[in-house]
Amino acid sequence: MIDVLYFAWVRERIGLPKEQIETQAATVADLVTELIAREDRYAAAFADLTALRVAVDQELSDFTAPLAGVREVAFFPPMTGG
Amino acid sequence: MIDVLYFAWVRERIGLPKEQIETQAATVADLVTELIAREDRYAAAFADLTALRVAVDQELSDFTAPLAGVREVAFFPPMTGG
Amino acid sequence: MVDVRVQEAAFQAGAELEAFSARLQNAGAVVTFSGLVRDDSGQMTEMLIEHYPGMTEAALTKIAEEAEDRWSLAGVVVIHRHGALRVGEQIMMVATAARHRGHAFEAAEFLMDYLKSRAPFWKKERGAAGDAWVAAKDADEAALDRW
Amino acid sequence: MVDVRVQEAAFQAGAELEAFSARLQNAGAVVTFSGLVRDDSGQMTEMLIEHYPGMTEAALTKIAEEAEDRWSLAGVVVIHRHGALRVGEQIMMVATAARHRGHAFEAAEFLMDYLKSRAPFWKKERGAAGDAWVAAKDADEAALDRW
Repeated sequence: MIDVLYFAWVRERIGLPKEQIETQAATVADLVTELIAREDRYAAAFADLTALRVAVDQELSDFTAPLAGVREVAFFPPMTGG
Repeated sequence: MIDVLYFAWVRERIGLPKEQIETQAATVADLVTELIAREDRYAAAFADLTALRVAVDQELSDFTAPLAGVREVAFFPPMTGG
Repeated sequence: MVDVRVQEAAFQAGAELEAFSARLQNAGAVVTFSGLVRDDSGQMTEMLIEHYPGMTEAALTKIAEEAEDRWSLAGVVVIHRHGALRVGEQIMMVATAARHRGHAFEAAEFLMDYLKSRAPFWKKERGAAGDAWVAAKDADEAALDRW
Repeated sequence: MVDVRVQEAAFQAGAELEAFSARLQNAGAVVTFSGLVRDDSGQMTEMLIEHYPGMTEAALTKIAEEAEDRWSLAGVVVIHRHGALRVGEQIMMVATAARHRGHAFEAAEFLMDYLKSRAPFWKKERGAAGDAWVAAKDADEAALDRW
């Protein structure tokens, strides 16, 4: 079980901020493929991966990151703080 | 008559902050030559002109500046504000 | 001294600057940056700032500690708000203190460049014409290259 | 808006930052630099700042107006004290406001570089071992080259 978090317009498109997902995905990219296959709202959110950033266990990472031992994955657009 | 002002260690070496000087000097450099000829304290203050800066009528200038029409000349070391 | 705060509450940059300066030991140079909510369209009613609790604090602390080491800072403050803000309100500030001005300036610019692109905040403008997420600027990402 | 003050009286950088920010119209970025009296030798009892009345105000105003034009600033403040100051006291500050942070940072650094080498102030350290004029640094003069 992995906690998957969504922020900003990714959260809005998917319709929730957080969910627990049972997955055997080996990498973040594999998890995204699983999610896209689930429902249109995921397909809409993950339509352009170049517009997305990913954090693995609260550290900025990328779609090739392995998921073994990971507790939390977050998807969001590029940050706009400051 | 020109007002001549001295600041920082130039003021201390010459022993006064300001004086009025009757001069026919054509340039700042000529004025300095006249002052050096007057007394040792001027010679001490103007011993190394590369260590001095000059302002003519309250604008940074240099030793070649003409004195025609000038009301105020100031001599001081490089500035150290801030 | 690294002081990182992520908060919904308003703060006063001036009061923070005074408190920071008073805590310093023999640092001659203090630089602050403060960001205010700006309304470019003339239509904004409020700005909503979303963040990633937990990761935000960790990311800001990491950036602040890196700046402290790299420029031998006497102190660093980073404060960033989340939630709903009105035009003209303080969004965030950074303050840096060093012996010499060059270090304080560089560290503050470094903090801002990293904060803009590496700290998990997202801004949304709410206005008469609807809501819109603020898009990231390529220039903000490119600004990291100089460090 | 250019606000230049040369004064003997103490001031609070924090209060100045608050007042400056409150006066701004839609400027997103505010940068301040404040300089505090630093005691490098551990021997200083006070710092004496001499200036050239009349020329000082004119030189600071000219530098501030040049910065305002060049970086399209929404506002500039320059405050510089003269007279006797103790360790830890505020010597001076500059504040700049612009729409974008790069302009506010650059303008503040420009102001500091010019103020250090072109505004007629001289600092003397008074200490247990006697008095000593602070020597100008080649680095401060060289810093002007980048503008």
